[in-house]
Amino acid sequence: MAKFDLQETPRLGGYTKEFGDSGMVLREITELVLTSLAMPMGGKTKLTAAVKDTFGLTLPTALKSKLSTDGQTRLVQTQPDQYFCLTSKPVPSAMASVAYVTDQTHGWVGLDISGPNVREALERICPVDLDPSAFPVHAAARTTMEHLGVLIIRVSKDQFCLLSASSSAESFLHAVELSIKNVI
Amino acid sequence: MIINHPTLGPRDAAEFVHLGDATLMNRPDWQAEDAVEQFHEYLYQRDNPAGDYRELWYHEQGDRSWLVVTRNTLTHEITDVQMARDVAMQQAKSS
Amino acid sequence: MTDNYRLPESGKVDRSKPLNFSFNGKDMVGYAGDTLASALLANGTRLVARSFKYHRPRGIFTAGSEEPNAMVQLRSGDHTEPNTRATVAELFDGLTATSQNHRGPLNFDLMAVNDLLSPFLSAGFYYKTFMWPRAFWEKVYEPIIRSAAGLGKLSGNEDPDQYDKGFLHCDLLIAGAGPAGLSAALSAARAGARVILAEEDAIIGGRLNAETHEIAGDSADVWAETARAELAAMPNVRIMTRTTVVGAFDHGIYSAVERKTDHLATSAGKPRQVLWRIYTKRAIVAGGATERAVAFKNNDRPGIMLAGSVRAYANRFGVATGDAVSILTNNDTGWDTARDLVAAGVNLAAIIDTRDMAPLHSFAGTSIIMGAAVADTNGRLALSSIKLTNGQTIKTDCLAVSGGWSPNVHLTCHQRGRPTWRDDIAGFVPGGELPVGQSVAGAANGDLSLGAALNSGHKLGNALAKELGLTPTKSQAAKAADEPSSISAFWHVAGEGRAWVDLQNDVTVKDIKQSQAEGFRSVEHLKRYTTMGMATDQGKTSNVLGLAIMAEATGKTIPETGTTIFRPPYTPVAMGTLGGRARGKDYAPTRLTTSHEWGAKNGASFTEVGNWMRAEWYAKQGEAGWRDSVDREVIATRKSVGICDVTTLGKIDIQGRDAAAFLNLVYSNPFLKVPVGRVRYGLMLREDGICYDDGTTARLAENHFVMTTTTANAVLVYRRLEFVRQCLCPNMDVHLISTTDAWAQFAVAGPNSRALLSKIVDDVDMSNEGFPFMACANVTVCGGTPARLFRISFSGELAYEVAVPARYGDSMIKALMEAGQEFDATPYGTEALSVMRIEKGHVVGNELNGTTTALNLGMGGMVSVKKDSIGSTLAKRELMIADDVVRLVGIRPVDKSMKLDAGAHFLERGADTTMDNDQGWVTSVAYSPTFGHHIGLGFVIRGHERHGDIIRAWDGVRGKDIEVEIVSPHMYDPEGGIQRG
Amino acid sequence: MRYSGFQVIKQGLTGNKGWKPVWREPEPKKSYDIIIVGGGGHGLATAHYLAKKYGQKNIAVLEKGWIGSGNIGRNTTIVRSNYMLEGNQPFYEHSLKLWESLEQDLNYNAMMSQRGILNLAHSDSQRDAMARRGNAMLLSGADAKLMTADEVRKMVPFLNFDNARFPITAGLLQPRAGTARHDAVAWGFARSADQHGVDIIQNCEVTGFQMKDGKCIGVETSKGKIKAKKVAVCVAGSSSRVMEKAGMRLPIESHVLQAFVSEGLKLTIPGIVTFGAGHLYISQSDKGGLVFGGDLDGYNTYAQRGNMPTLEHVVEDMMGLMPFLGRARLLRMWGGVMDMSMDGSPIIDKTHIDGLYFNGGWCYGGFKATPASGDAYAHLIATDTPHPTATKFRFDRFLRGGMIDEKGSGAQPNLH
Repeated sequence: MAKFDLQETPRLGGYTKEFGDSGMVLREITELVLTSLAMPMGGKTKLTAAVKDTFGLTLPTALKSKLSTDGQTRLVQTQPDQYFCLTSKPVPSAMASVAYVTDQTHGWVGLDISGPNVREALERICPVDLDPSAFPVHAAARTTMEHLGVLIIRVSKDQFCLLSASSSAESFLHAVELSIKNVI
Repeated sequence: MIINHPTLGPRDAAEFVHLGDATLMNRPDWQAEDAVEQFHEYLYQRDNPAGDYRELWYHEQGDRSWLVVTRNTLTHEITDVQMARDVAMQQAKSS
Repeated sequence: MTDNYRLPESGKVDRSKPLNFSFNGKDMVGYAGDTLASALLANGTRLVARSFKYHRPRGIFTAGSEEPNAMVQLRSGDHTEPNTRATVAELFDGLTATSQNHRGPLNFDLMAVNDLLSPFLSAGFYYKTFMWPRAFWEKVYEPIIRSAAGLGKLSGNEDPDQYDKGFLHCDLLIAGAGPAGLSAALSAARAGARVILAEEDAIIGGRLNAETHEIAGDSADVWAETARAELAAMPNVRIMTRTTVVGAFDHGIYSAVERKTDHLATSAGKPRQVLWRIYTKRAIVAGGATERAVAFKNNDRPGIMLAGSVRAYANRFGVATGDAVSILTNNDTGWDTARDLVAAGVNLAAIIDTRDMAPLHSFAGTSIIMGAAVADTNGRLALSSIKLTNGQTIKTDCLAVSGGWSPNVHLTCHQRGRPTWRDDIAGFVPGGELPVGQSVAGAANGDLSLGAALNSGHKLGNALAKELGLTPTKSQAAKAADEPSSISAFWHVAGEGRAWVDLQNDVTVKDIKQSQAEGFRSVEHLKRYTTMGMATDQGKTSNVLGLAIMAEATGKTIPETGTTIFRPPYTPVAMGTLGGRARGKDYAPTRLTTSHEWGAKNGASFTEVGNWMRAEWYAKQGEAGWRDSVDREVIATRKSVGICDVTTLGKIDIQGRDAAAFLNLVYSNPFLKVPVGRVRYGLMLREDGICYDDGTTARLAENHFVMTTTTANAVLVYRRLEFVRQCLCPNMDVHLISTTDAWAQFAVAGPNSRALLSKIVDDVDMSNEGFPFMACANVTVCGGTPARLFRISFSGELAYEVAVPARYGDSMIKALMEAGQEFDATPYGTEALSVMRIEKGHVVGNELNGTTTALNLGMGGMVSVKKDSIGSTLAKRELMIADDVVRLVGIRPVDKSMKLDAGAHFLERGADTTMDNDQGWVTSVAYSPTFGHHIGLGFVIRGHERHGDIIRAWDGVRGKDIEVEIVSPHMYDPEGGIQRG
Repeated sequence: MRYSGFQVIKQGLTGNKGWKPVWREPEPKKSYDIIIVGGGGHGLATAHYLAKKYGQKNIAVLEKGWIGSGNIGRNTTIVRSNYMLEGNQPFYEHSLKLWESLEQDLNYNAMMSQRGILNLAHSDSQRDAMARRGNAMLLSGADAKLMTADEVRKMVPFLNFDNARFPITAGLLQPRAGTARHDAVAWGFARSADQHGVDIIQNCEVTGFQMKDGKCIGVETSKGKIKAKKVAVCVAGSSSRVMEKAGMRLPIESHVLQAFVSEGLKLTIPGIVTFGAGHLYISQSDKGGLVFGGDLDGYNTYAQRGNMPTLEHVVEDMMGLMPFLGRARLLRMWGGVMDMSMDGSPIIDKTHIDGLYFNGGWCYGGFKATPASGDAYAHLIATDTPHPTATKFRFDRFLRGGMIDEKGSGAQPNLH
């Protein structure tokens, strides 16, 4: 039997770009494993304990993501009773005993945007208030940018992680790129 | 418009989809003798008030929650926003 | 021409930066800081435009965005911009402008014949004539009207500029950076509020730039600059000049337009303008006031201007608006203008004050006439003299008119707030209910003195900061003169002849009186009948005047007559700006499947399906047209094996202890007992019993299902499922998540599909027993890559769908093609897919069109009556289950060479082509290479009983009328043996 | 006074001082045979036809504000009969025919301009649905032309054909469709009704119905009680509010539809164009303004104003389809309250209360229906039987499953 090897292709081919000397950098996040954990009805205690054991984290509340101390795991509440787990490797299969687990890695494309004009660029497409007083580091929100659903997380003062549907990755990249170009 | 989401705070209504009267949560009993009449009342007939109106919005570009929003149809003032699921659970409990 | 009307010293223009520009081809020079209007006036250009209806010569009337007259065609070529007010167009080097709305040269407009015909063109004349003969309207009358109507011209080519949008958030938005706005910004920002200060002008200061004042013991300029600097240094303040707040919307959302490059010769690839959506907790309208005119005979000639604007040209731009300026006023501000003009060195011919009182001042060499007004004016293309009501004639080339000031209440009306009348200032002030969170400061609120404006702004800034939970500082409002300006209302000079009210639309006092006489007496009727206030300035300088004249005509007071409200936008907004980035291919996002690149390299042509791009067919060299490709793909699939990317179907992961019960409610057919490892076709109804969507749902584990939806309905079905989950079944343990984009899914169909997939799928018994029709499983492929395998068939062939995580999709299509090489595996697109599903009698959106029931579709039996499901109750209504409802049928042409078309209606042979004889319609057609002729699907009344009947497919819009035979919709392998084999 | 070119010249030569009021301003009588509640386009048209065509006398129209101040005064003026379903198409075609002779009927120039409406298709299935619609139009005696992409391009070359996200694949043209000067329609009907003896009473709000033995015998108004043998409600935008006073709930929700107009421009769009991949319809008025609109805002409201997202969507559609309009400017926007019915089609019917009639639920298609609505309603009021073209516009169609749902959106008014 012939052997067919399947290769993984990042949705944007590992895109990365520095915008002249503006200090603005845009990069596809290719290394991310994304898992949805849905909390079974009445299963909060168990899930909380498992998350604590596995990642050393408490369950996040809306709008505020939790980052593990080793920086390897970020948990975001995406829906009531639903959490996205952003990790560098697949979550332990034992999570399936405390949550309904759905691998979302391939459904999303991630962009890392950073630099001094990051707020100016994002205010062209993002309806959420990104002022540090309203959207501090680790804040997270699902919203819409240029007709696309986006999960936005503030990684640091001038750096954001943007996640959007993978099938429209090119359109999403274009929207963010253009926002940077329009303000530098 | 701005909808003050119970857990996410004020969000642009453009993130939401509007469905209609919150009475759409009160689906009639399919086994009732006059089930067709009841479903007709439920699906088609509206109070359509000029004033406070309880209505359903869906946070499609957000946390996917359905909300019961009390909004004045004359002024657009929103006086109450609840998670529809909580409302539905309350109703289920009390019925 | 030289700028010989430039005053020697005054003004804020930068005389070290001369700028060349041209108007109607004539080269002129202005300075940085000029508007086109100020530069034209400096060059002595008076006549700049023609009016809308009578084509009267018109000049520059104001110095701001309220301008009704001086509209020009700005720039040239594809950049040309019609109806641009010369009074707000900032001068740049190389600016070109031309006048608009005339035939022949501006100073000899042939259309001015309308002016001579004006007795026959009074208010509403067109409602009373042009009716005979009837056919003449479109052919004669309307073309003439249409060619005369309109103002400027578009280039006809795509707008070459880019635009953008954005979102801003603040505690307090202040619209207007005049004294009140600045003062409010200072007090609120000092208290710590996040403030956005938006100013329409290029510079801040508002009327301070146009007038001469002292604030806090210093020149007002110095105060404004100090205030600006203090605000600019605060991190919580954003000052936005060239930014007009154009609309006040619900819940504190304002829209504003920022002009980014309009003051530059080129936009250099950056957005020309940005539309901002500003989310505010509070807002202050500090937009000042607009001066209005007085109506008298021939009050529209070039050279007749608003007094405050004449003052602005002198003070801000250093321009004399005439060699001998006169002033007509009914209030004290006319005298302020006089003072400033004299101080700036302008020759002041006369002051005419309609009030019978002692002069407020005297000026050497200036006649002062109290208790009189202007009765008529002279000058064909520009004002040369005026005649007063006392009979006196004065030579003058500029008449500065002040009929009082109207507070700029516009933003307070955008949610239908109704302004209220104040006799003491003879103007409307904001009244009724303001938009929530909105307050008004300064002249916009009727505080017409500088001191009052500074005070009200300061107080309001503090008060709003306090409302926001902040602590105001102890700072004081800046001090300035606070004497109220006195006014005695004076609207129009009675007499024969035309006295203009709305300059742009040529509405005169006579028109208003005629409107009154004909019964159009409410403000709304007046506006609609005369078109008053409907011009591009929305009647900023004319509405109050018109209302006052109507009040007089009806013998009522102004408040009794009505009020005047304004709608968004405050000033007109370019469509490009409102459209933002939605241009060309960026109109909507594009979704691509993971085999897109591979397909593009392999001859695929793509079609839009929602936002998705899907391969329609894969052309091969030598194929003459698309039909060749599609026929080949169908035949290859039916004969051997074909591969189709079906990623675009919606996929929803459904998990939970109650997942089966949940599906049992949302699907009309039973789902409780679907075994693990099996797929079931599901039919989903709306609550009204109409079919909504269909698809297959696979049970991967006891509590885990994967639903597929149609491509078009994926989002809608997901929304509906969440509704059922949260609102109808809140106590069910069930969770949904979309996985549409997570999986790349391929249909592998045809007799060799099993053999092909056996080479790809790891360790699965692919035999009919091991993996039968409607089986599903989590598997691995190609040596360990996780995958899902479903044995389902849309084509009617032995077929599978295999899904891999999306990033493997590109690799997977290549692997499938490679593994299929020995079977001549053929990729097929949506067209071949469509042909095969029509052959098989599967329905898609053409049949599931939102009006058809399960009964119509021949699936009535799928609506279980033994359980509750969405739609099952109302599906039982009498007219939906009547005998004579339409049923899905297959059709084929009697003459097999004939082509069928969808959209044709069914008629009996010999029947008249009338609606009464309508029997149904054709929903889908295809050329079937399998059968060698066209086939189709359609709905026919009682169609299920009529297999074998001949009926007509009448297609009037295509000029066709074809006899077809009604057959079963399941034309290919009706027993289904092939797909189960 | 008869209107004519001669009259305009005669009056012009005498200083335009001889024009007479277009309608009287009578005080209400104590009773009428027929009271029409609502002085909008449909109400005034009903009065006109009752008096002129159905020979009824002693009629009053009661209007709470000024006549023509509802949706007849705030719409995008499109007149067409490009409907598909049996229940609709003949009615709208009847309406279009009435439009075609309206000016002569009314002696008032409403500037009905048959400049054609072109609906664009952007996919094959959209084209096929248009063919089905076009054929239905032909079957009911209307005109329709299915156009290929090339024919569309020849007709309206200014559309975006070369760089469109959703390319144009076909078009459905109704040449006889057009626009009319909306206010003039109301004024023309009012003038004619008035001339036929109808009392038009402005600033007279109906505050309740007088009932006796389960029968409606008159109305209570801000100007006192008025008796009537028949009371016919025709108050688009306020239907639920008014019918609530008679204890009725309706299959109607109130929604806002925004409309927009640009600054005046030299002629740039000769006919009416609708975009099939979004929500946009656009035409140019005789005055030069681009008149356009799109979808509902989507939420229930009685406020006559909308919000930004809809405006932006509509203009995004415009810029996607007609990027040459980038430098034209939006001048004014406004909102009208629409009676959105549960299937997108109207109701002209008797109520279960004797003597009380209802006309409403026109969604955003009311303007084009004005004459036929007036005719059909007048027919119903005068004869107590539905007009032959309006037999399906009944209340009970929802209970019986006879929805007339052109769009196939189901019982969700904001989708129609």
